[in-house]
Amino acid sequence: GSASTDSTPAAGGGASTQGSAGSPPALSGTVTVLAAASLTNSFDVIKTEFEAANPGVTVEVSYGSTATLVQQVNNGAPANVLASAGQSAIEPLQKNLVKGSSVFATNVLEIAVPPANPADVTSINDLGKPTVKVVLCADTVPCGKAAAATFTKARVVPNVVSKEIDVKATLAKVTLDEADAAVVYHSDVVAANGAVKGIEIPSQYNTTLRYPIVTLSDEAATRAFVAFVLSSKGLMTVQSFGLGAP
Amino acid sequence: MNRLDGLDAHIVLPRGAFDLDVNLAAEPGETIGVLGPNGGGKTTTVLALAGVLPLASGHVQVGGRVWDDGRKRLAPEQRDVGLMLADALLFPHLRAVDNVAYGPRSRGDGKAAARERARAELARVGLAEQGESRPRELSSGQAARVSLARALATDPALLLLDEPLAALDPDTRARTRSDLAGRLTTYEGVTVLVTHDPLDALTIADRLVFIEGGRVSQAGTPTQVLHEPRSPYVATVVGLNLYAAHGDSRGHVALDHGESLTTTDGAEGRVWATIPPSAVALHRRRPEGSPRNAWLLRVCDVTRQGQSARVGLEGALSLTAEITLQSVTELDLQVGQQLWAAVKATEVRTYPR
Amino acid sequence: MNRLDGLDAHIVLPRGAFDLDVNLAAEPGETIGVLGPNGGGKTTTVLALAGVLPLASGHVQVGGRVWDDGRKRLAPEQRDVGLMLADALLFPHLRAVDNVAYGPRSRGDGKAAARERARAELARVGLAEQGESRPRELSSGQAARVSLARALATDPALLLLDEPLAALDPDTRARTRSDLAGRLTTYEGVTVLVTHDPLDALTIADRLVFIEGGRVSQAGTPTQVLHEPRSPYVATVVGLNLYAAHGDSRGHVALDHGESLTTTDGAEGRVWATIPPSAVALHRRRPEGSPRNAWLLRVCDVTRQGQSARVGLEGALSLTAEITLQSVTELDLQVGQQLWAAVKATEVRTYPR
Amino acid sequence: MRWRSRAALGVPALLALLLLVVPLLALLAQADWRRIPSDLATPTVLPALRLSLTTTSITAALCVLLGTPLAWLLARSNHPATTWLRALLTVPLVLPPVVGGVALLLTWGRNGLIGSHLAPFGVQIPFTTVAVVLAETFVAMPYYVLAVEGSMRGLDTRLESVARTLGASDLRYLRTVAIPLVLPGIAGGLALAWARALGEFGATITFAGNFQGRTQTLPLLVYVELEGDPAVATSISIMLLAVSVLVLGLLRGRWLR
Amino acid sequence: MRWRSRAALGVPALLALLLLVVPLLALLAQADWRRIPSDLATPTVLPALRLSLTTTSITAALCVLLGTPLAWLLARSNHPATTWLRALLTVPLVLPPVVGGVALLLTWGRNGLIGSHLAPFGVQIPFTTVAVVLAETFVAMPYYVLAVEGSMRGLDTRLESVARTLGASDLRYLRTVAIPLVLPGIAGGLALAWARALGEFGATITFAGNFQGRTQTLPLLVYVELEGDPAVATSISIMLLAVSVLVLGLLRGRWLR
Ligand SMILES: Nc1ncnc2c1ncn2[C@@H]1O[C@H](COP(=O)(O)OP(=O)(O)OP(=O)(O)O)[C@@H](O)[C@H]1O
Ligand SMILES: Nc1ncnc2c1ncn2[C@@H]1O[C@H](COP(=O)(O)OP(=O)(O)OP(=O)(O)O)[C@@H](O)[C@H]1O
Ligand SMILES: [Mg+2]
Ligand SMILES: [Mg+2]
Repeated sequence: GSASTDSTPAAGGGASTQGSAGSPPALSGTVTVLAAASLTNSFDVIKTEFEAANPGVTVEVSYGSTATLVQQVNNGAPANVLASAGQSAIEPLQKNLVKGSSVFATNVLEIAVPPANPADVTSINDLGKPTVKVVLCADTVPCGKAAAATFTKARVVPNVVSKEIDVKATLAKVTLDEADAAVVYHSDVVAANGAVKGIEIPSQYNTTLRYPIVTLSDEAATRAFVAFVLSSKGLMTVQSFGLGAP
Repeated sequence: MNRLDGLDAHIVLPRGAFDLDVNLAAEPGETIGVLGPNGGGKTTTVLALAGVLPLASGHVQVGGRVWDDGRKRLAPEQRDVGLMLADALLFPHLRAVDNVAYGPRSRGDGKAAARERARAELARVGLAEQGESRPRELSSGQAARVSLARALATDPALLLLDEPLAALDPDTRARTRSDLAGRLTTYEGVTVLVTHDPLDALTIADRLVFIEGGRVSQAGTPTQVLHEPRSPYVATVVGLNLYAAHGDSRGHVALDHGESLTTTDGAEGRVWATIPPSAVALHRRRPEGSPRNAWLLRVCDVTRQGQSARVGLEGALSLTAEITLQSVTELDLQVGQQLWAAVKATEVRTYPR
Repeated sequence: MNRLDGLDAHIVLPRGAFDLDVNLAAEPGETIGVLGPNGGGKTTTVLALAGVLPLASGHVQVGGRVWDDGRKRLAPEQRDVGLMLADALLFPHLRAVDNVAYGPRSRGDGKAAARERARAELARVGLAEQGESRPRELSSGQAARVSLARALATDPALLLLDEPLAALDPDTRARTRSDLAGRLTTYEGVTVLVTHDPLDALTIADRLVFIEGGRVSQAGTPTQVLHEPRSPYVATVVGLNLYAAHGDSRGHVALDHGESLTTTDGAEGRVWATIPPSAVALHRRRPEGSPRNAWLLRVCDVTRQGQSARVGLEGALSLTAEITLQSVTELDLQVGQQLWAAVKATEVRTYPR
Repeated sequence: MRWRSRAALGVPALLALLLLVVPLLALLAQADWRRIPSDLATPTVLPALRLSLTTTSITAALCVLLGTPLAWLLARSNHPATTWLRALLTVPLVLPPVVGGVALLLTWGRNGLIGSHLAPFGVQIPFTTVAVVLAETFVAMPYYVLAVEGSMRGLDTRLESVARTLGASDLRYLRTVAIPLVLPGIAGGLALAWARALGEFGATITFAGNFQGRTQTLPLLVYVELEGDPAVATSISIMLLAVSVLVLGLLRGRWLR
Repeated sequence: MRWRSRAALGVPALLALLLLVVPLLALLAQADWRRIPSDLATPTVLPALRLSLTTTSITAALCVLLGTPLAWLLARSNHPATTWLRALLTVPLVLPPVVGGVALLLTWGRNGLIGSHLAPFGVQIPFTTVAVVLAETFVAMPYYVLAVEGSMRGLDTRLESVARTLGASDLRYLRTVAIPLVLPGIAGGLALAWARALGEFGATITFAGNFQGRTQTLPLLVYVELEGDPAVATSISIMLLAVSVLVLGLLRGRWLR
């Protein structure tokens, strides 16, 4: 078990002021991190870097959909840190479990089309054509909420054939060439690595999504890990995978 | 010996529309032969004794132990009972010898001892060689003999055999019948042998019980039953013509169905009257002389039986005659023919109903 | 009629370690009685005729149609065959009448016609009342009769009955046997009747075929078989003592097992010798006078059979005697006792092997 | 002796029951029962319920119509290849649901093995209710086929011999004897398959998408609501349980002993 | 006649086969076979494979040890409640997998029905390999129990009568006669349950999390890789198929006809 209760009160939002590594008392223990599936690549790197800097600490990361992660925390799963894609997803989190929360990245929406672009989509306005099959995230999911806001602002009514339960499923419809276009995050287009083509959405319509990292316990190692993510090194790592600065 | 040491049972149990209510009793070492028409309740009786079917009321007591008395009921495995049903019901995945060893093993014997016992039992039913065979490799008759060996291998206090010889060919049946009879003479428990074959019953059983329609229609020693059948079914089994009748003091017997007989026997009131088939003489013309009973009847059925023939006759009364094959030729017997049947008054036996 | 219109079959088929090779032939309307010890191959023969087991070689031809000749093989449903196995094998979810109507329905009859036919067949086996019963509500004997009715309801060109009467009680068996015999006289196809009961065979069959160890050990009319059994098994079935022997012109018969007999019959060379059990007289002292054959033998087995008793004797030769119950009492017969058995030379029959 | 025998059977059976039933009780215990009626009045629930019941019914019918003959042919075949075919049929159970959905897209999608031949006729399967049925059939039919095949192998082959000599063809024997006799097996297999189809999620979301009234079945709705209001998701799940227990209880009560 | 009978059976059976097998073929056809060896050499694959095989084996053992007695007791019970109990056992199949995971958290989590009594002893179940086994057992055991119960109901009850008069207790009869005779049913049920456990995803990720080497089974790895490199995900899926067909083929070849 990694969860031993520390009586020291939480450091609140001040975590970002702490310096990285190098503090004399060597840290030890395990930090259990729950991270949104879309953070897989970046957090794999952060885990390696943090463990290299703190040889006594083991970081264990579990990736899943944010809703699943929130359920786990609410139902007493022993986690120390939760990194979510979007603020709204962590709203159901029981407040008494949250020891601290900071934004560590942002993301913007982007249109993804198959590399061949069969429907000839060039701008968000093209998504209003009845011949273009569009998939979006479900309205309850952060990317779905954001997309809905964007379409409202752009005054476009898309021909939606499916509202997928998460970004991954949304993107898959385009990579498999079943849908003509999808609205996903910029980072997803980057991660797809050429399997889809990205088409930017102008910033006046776009919605910015903030990624919070939530501290769930007070051990030193946990605090150090959160601080590491929020350090410039951590932020750079995250941004190298297509996310924006907080 | 005390009856309580043997079998004392009163079995009451409904089975769908059918209900059974029979008493059975036997002393240790005795064999009860149970006979009866199809659907009479024989198998049901056997299953109730084994504890497989629960009694509705009544009791079962064997060897001084109460197996069932309404309050307490022993499970089949707590009863010291051996059961063999009409189907062999061998455990299909076990070799013959392991089928037979199953009982001794279940009752705590070691593997080697149980197998040794099993081999001995198999040898007794003439299957010493088949020990390693799987049930599906055995013919139906061999399977039945393995099943018999299995039921005998636990030396039960009550041995229940439901038509154990039904599937055997005549040769093996005769052999197994005498094996079985021999085995039972040294066996100290009670045997209940259900059978359709009167020969089995007469040669093996000490007492016979006939179950018809869920009730005991007759019970007694083979001699009693042979001489004084008390139901049409029993009469057929022992091979006598039987009539329900009313006798008076002058040897006049009025059959319930209408005809009348003359007898030298003196039972009065409600009686059973019997005529042995061999006492029926058949004639083409009305016989003259001594026979006091004679009827013109129609031949409805002739079956040859070894050196003689059984002739079924219908008319004023139903009568079976047993005549020699020679007579068959002389009479030029044919189904549908009218013949005179004559019976001497001395051959008609009557006894109270 | 031409043999080709009846049954002409040569069945060769291996079954595990066992292999079968038998010829069967019959004219239309004939009944072949098939007898044999357990595991002899009777059921296998029946299944091969039905088309359920494939022939390895040989042929089956019925009513002028080729059912199987190595090149072309008809499926069971294409053969005009009726099958009844030892187990009743009723379709458990169908009422009795629907079981019987199954064949007519499958062969294209309308529902009403099939049911009417079924009711008629049920009535013929004495189950007019049980038409609406479910198989599990029938006793084993009733079930067997429904199964018989079902096999008869399609008027097959070849009727295969595998121990059809085995599960019936003696009363019903006698009735069904004469029903069956009556039915078969008007039936125009060929019947193959497998049975263990010599009475069935003798009263119903026109020809008997004995199958032992997968081969025909004897075939012939009941009379031929009754008088000249050609294997120990057949002799047991027909109730004769049989010995393989060597005869010379002076009436001297040397048994292959050592003893010798005197006969008035004249067959010479390799012969079979028979002695009817009823021709064996038993004496406490060596008999004087006419009997030319006499041996001191040990009683090993006594079974009562109706009005007489069969006595098994062992010693220089094995011999079965049939004596009256009176004689049993006079001799004070007991198992293990030594007795003189005498047989007149006129009673010993010999015929070439 | 009897007591020991009972304990030896009863204790593990009880443990098994606990493993399976306690989580359900926990779910029920945690639900806010007063909220359930209003949760279920959400306008998305009724279309999803209707869609779930329709598609699973069609799936069940497909299982019976297509799966029964397949089970029968498998049951009577003794060819060694049958073993491997049967193993292959188990694969849809093993496939991670999302991969199953991808496989279906690769088959029925507009560039798929079969779908590319349908596209010229204007037939598009993904994102339609047909896709939901295909996905459910893909995951559920193996259960049906395997269960029914098992029961069919248990039939006494002599019954078939008798039926055939009575003039029944394969088909007639199957229809009049084999199927009636394995009815409990069929009902059991159908129950399994139906339940599996009702709970189907991964392949459906991947292949058919999530569109209200057309492809949004109850499990998809539950998932979507988990992101929104987990309490609503629990309420819907409990209704899903209730529906399935009711249907299965009635089905079994009627067709099984 | 015979031809019609064959078509009437063969055509639907072929359709059923197509529905089930073509998607698998599509998956195989689309895979880049040259990449598979290198994809499988990814360091995350071997731990996931090992974990999948370990946990599904334990699950299979639990099914046999606990599920068999439960199936037996259900099979011989004629109580009307049995019907409903059986319907209840089917619920884990219907439950959307994520909800199943939540139910398991509510049972075994720190505040759960059972978990709260374990916590004082320092026993934490979520996020451990034990949790993976519990999740797999929860979804897989119903298949086993229902399949085995079905076969057990098919036993000739007269065999039991005979065995019991020979002195066998319930337990001994079960061990020496019933189980050997329903071995094909047990193997079939085990195959179903094992396959279901091997493919289990939703309940595992929710209840046990997705930790490499500890709770990341093959389906979870496929999920993660779908995010990273979808081609790797396909390669792993194909390996999963191969493993399951191999294991099931051998199991069936050995224990079933
Ligand atoms: N499982 C059952 N449910 C309802 N009734 C039954 C059942 N089994 C038998 N019966 C009925 O009980 C009666 C007695 O059957 P039982 O098997 O005891 O007869 P039996 O004397 O053994 O007949 P047989 O000589 O044919 O074996 C029959 O009338 C039958 O209809
Ligand atoms: N399924 C089988 N596989 C292998 N051998 C078998 C099979 N069935 C029967 N046999 C063998 O075939 C032989 C003939 O069996 P069959 O059932 O034809 O004998 P039968 O004459 O009908 O015997 P019974 O009088 O006991 O019914 C037997 O020796 C048996 O061992
Ligand atoms: Mg009976
Ligand atoms: Mg036979």
